[in-house]
Amino acid sequence: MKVLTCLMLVLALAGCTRERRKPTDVAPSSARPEGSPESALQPGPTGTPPSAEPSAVALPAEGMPHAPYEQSAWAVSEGKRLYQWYNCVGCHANGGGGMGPPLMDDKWIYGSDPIKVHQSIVDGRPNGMPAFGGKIPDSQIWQLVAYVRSMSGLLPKDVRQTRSDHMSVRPSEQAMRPAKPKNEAGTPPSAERPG
Amino acid sequence: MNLLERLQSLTERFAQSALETAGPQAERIAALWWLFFWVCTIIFVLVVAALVFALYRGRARSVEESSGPAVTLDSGREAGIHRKIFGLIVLTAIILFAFLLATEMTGRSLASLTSSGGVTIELTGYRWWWRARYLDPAPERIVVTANEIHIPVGKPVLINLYSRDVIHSLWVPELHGKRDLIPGHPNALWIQADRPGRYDGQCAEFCGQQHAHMRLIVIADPPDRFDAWLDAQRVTAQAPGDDTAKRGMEVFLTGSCALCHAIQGTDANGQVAPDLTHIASRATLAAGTLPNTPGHLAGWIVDPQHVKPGAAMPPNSLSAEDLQALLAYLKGLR
Amino acid sequence: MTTLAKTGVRDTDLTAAELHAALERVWEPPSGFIGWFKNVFHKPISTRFIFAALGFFALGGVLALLMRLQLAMPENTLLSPDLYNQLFTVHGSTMMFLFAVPVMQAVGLYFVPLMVGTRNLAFPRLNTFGFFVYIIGGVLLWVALFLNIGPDTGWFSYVPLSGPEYSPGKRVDVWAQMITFTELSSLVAAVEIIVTVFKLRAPGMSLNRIPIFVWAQLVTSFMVIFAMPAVMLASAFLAMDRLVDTHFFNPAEGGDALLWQHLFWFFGHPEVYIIFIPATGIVSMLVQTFSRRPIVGYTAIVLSLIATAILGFGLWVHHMFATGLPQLGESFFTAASMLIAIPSGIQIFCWIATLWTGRLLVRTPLLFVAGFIFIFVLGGLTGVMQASVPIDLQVHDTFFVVAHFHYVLIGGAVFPLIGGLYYWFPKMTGRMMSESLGRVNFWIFFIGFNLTFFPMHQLGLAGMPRRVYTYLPQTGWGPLNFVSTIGAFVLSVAVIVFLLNAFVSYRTGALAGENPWGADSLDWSVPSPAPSYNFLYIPTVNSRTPLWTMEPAQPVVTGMRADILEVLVTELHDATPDHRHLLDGPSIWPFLTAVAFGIGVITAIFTAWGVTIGAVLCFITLAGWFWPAGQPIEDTAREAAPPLGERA
Amino acid sequence: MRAPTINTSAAFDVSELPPIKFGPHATIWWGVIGLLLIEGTMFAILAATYFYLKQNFTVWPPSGTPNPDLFAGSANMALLIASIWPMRIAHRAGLEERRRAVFVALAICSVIGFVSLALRFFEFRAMHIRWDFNAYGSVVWTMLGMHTAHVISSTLENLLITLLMFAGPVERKHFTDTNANAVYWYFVVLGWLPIYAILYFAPRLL
Repeated sequence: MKVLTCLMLVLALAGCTRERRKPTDVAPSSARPEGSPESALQPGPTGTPPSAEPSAVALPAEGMPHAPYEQSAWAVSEGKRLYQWYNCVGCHANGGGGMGPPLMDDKWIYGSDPIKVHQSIVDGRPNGMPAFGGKIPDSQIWQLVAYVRSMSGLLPKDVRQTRSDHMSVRPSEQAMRPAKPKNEAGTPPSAERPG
Repeated sequence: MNLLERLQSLTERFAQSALETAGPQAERIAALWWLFFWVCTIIFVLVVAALVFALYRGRARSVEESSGPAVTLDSGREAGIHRKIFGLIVLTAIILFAFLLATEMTGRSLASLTSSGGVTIELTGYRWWWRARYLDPAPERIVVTANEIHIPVGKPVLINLYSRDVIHSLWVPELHGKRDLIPGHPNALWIQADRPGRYDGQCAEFCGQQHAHMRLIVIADPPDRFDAWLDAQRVTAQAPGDDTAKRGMEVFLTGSCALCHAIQGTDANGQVAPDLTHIASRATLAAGTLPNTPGHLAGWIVDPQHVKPGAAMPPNSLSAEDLQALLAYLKGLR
Repeated sequence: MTTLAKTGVRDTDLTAAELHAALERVWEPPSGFIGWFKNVFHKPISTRFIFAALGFFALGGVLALLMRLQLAMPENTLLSPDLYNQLFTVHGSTMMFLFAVPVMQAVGLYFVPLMVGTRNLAFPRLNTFGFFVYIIGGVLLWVALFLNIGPDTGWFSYVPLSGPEYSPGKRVDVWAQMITFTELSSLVAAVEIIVTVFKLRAPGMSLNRIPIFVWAQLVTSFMVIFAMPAVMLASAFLAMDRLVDTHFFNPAEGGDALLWQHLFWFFGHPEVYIIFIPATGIVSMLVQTFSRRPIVGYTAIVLSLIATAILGFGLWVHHMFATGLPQLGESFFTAASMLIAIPSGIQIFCWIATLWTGRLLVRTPLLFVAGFIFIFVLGGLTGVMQASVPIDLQVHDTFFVVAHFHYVLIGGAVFPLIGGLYYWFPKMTGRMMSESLGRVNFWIFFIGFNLTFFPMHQLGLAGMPRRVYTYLPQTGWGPLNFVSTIGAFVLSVAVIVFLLNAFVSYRTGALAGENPWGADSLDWSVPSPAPSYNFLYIPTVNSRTPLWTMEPAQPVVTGMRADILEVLVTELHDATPDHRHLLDGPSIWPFLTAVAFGIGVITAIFTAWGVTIGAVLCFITLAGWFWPAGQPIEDTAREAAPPLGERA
Repeated sequence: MRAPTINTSAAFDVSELPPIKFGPHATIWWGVIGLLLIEGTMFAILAATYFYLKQNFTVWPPSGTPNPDLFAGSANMALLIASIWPMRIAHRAGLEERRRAVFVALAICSVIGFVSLALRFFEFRAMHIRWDFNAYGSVVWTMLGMHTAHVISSTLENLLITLLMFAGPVERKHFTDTNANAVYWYFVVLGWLPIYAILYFAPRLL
């Protein structure tokens, strides 16, 4: 009986976080996370992000700010919505790439680590990736990070999205087979990329 | 009596009502409703009276020991009962047929309330707000607004209904019944207001977390005022007047606002949230949730999730000056 | 005396007391913890069904109270919208799928064998399987709610809201699979009841002598068979859309949001009658007993039930008037929806005529019948209003509709059910329920109910849509909502009084005896509580009201075996004895099969492999279920066949 | 006890009645009919869904998707219809309680079932579309899949009874099971007729 109660409790906790639909549990506004490893290539085209409160979002002690987002199907779906809303599709298309690099493949120019992806969105990257830091809340950036990583199957299957109510132009995120990320070291091979 | 008066006073304070109508469509439906209401009330009273009498009569004849049947059946009497029931059924059928006829007639007269060349509004449902476009053959004369539509008094208005996400349903009880907005199934509804005034409506099909706060304000204006309003809406946004407002415009354009919202005449061209070109002319904020006052607007900008948990608008932490500047700018968007 | 039996112990070999002892031995449910899972006898299984369904009713009621508290005042912040949405979805789903349909079927599974004069259902093991499948489905839904995975898209889960894009996570999948469980359970029970009524009736009970309650159960079971597949299929489509990217409901790829509504309401409207028809069956039994005369218009009532069932499949579109269908279609469905008032009218007139010409025994069950007629007529009339398209366009999806369906479901089903429980409590427990508490119970229930739901009519007309978690103060909806909330608490007091009455009476109620109400149907011919084997001798029947017209020398069936689980199979139409049939005894396999099925379906929430896993597990357990165990029995269907090489 | 009202002298004696009967006499037969009504409704609704979704397309199958290839489906149709013959033998033999004949005929039916499943694999490929491509793909895969599930379950049931006839302690009631099994198989075969017609010919003829 005790085992059962414990099991229920664990399940309850797991269920609670996994299905929580709380839009903002992180303070609004975003900045580059302090102490995150910095790439040699800094900053994005728009220059240093206009971060009003640089350390408003100190990383949680365990250093896993992405964890709650990457375990929540709801957060990933929000990321998917924002991916459309903030016009990520404009350059990256639905993951297949265009002006920007494809996101659904196994190549990661700046590394597939959530912190790195977060950094790419916050600070921007050369060759056209704008910086979103300071424009949108950090929670939304983490949602985008989670979604972007889910596109190539890096998140558990049960949080990745299935088809949306649009034309199906690519296999759904859930149908992607997780591919081992390449270029994990993060040497920016900007030369390899055509424009 | 006192209680009745109190109840009476209760019903008079409703902001919306399907029975206090303001247009021909709702009026005809209300007329049909009252026909049904009175006939059904009479039937109900008669049935309950029969039930009460039957119970009273049966109890008076009751014999207290509780074993076995206590009535000897007389076949002639039973046949009489059967005949009476048959008669009642015929009567029921006649009443139902009358109901059917009345329904059919009302349906036809509702379908006839149309016109050509009037105002056509394209209304699109989003979670959880409404985008309205006043159609015009000339693209530059198309008016885009949100959550508040104006219609001319006395003229049928065609509303084309679309949804970009889930199913919503348009319902302004004073003007007409519901019509669903269904993705993949364009719909249309003709409405008409015969009295000037403000008529509140709302989404009537459950559409997610903030279904409760997806209201639509319909303002019926006399034709000349309506035309004036429409002309005013066609003008692009007013340029900011003073420095504070200029600063506010900069905040709007460089911050996160412009990612989602559009203000005609500026670089802000976001298409996923309400158009704010004439925000200051609207009566409410957040799809009828808040009155449009500077205080509420400030609260809404800073912490929309407190007002409308789950809405798509994220919180914005602006410095006090930036916020004041932004408010000053938005206040000027009449 | 008859010819001596060839084999086994026949009832003719024994005295009544010996026969009782012998049958008790054979029909006794298995004991112990494991035995609980092996039980295949209809009364214990139905009792569990009824308990579980009432438990879910209470839980659903608690959710209703929470919602009423939230709505008591404008802009209340007791519940978050996210939680509120889960609560109303689970409330509706619980009441429809875990309470109303199962409880009606459970009462049927309990009393149909008793009323038709047999000893168990036709497929005892299947019944046990159905029960466990139901329990797994119910527990799934409620555990999910406590884990914050409660479905949140309403009990009819309209796509695209419930589709993959707008309902991420597993909440809706839980709902879809709960549907799979409960509908399977319901289908199983329907087949049970149909075959039991068709083949296991006592000699003499020709089709035109079946008690009306049994007719109602039979008609309902056929409705279940034709209605439930639609929702099982629809929920399967939904689950596939969400799990494996199918496009059934994706308009951009040729799918259709309205397809869901058609499929759902093709089930959903008959569902209402699936709940309501058994309730009218209860009412007919109660009216007959407490008027102490045969019911007026037996044939008319039976034909009404059948007509209701058929018409019930022709009016699903009246749930979709606001979707803007072509006018011609609308007229057809308006006519059909109004037409269904006629069979209901026939029944109501027949009941009132019976009461009118009867000599009433005024007891609690009769009060509930009177309350039922009052409330149901009101709910039915608002239903006629909504059959009219223009009126429906105004009141559709508002609190008016909420009021309407609570009038027809609580008034039309829960009142008769509670009345029926007062009526049959003595047969189930051997003791009478307290009459005085019963009357208190009725009046609190009746007043509380009307206080809760009557104001909702006005709220709907005043523009309050259903499924809103809060409302603005300027709408003016506050006071009536407050009244409604008070009513809801009064209503809950009535439920507590009922439970209290049942609990106290179970321990200290007056002993009932065989037939405390002087009723006419076979269930009242056996001792209270009914023995495990139901009938010492299978009875015979000579009229529609067998106990009232029983001859002094009414024959019974003899020659049945007393040492095995034997029942008498009769002909479909006139119930002449056909053959003796050995029923399956207790077994653990139905439970294991239900578990295997449960594992498969729940795994399928997360991966499509769940279907394969479930199929393999089910095959193994079903093989175990059907593989012969134990010694063959002479002179039964379980006689050993000759070895492979030889001919019989 | 109810001694006073029980009159065993005027009894209705059933001791001579047989302990087993087949066909519509047996409860199991009615149980299977109930099951078939459920399954039949399911297939009917599925077919209705097919035509409902068809309305949303201007061409059917949707442009870019060729008509389904006929070979595998037609072969399957022929095979399933042919299987009625051995199943009929098993059915009759069951009624006469001839164990060996049931065994042989059902063994043949089981083999046919597995061949049919193999053909079914090619039928999925013959549709030239995946289930996640569009609504047409979804509905044809679901229809095929649903029928395949029936072929699988029915074949496994055949196999189970074959094994039982061969090895198990066979009792007389198992011949009512073969009876019910045969009825179910007929349903699976006849159910394929409309589905075959819809899947392969609705795109060509309508």
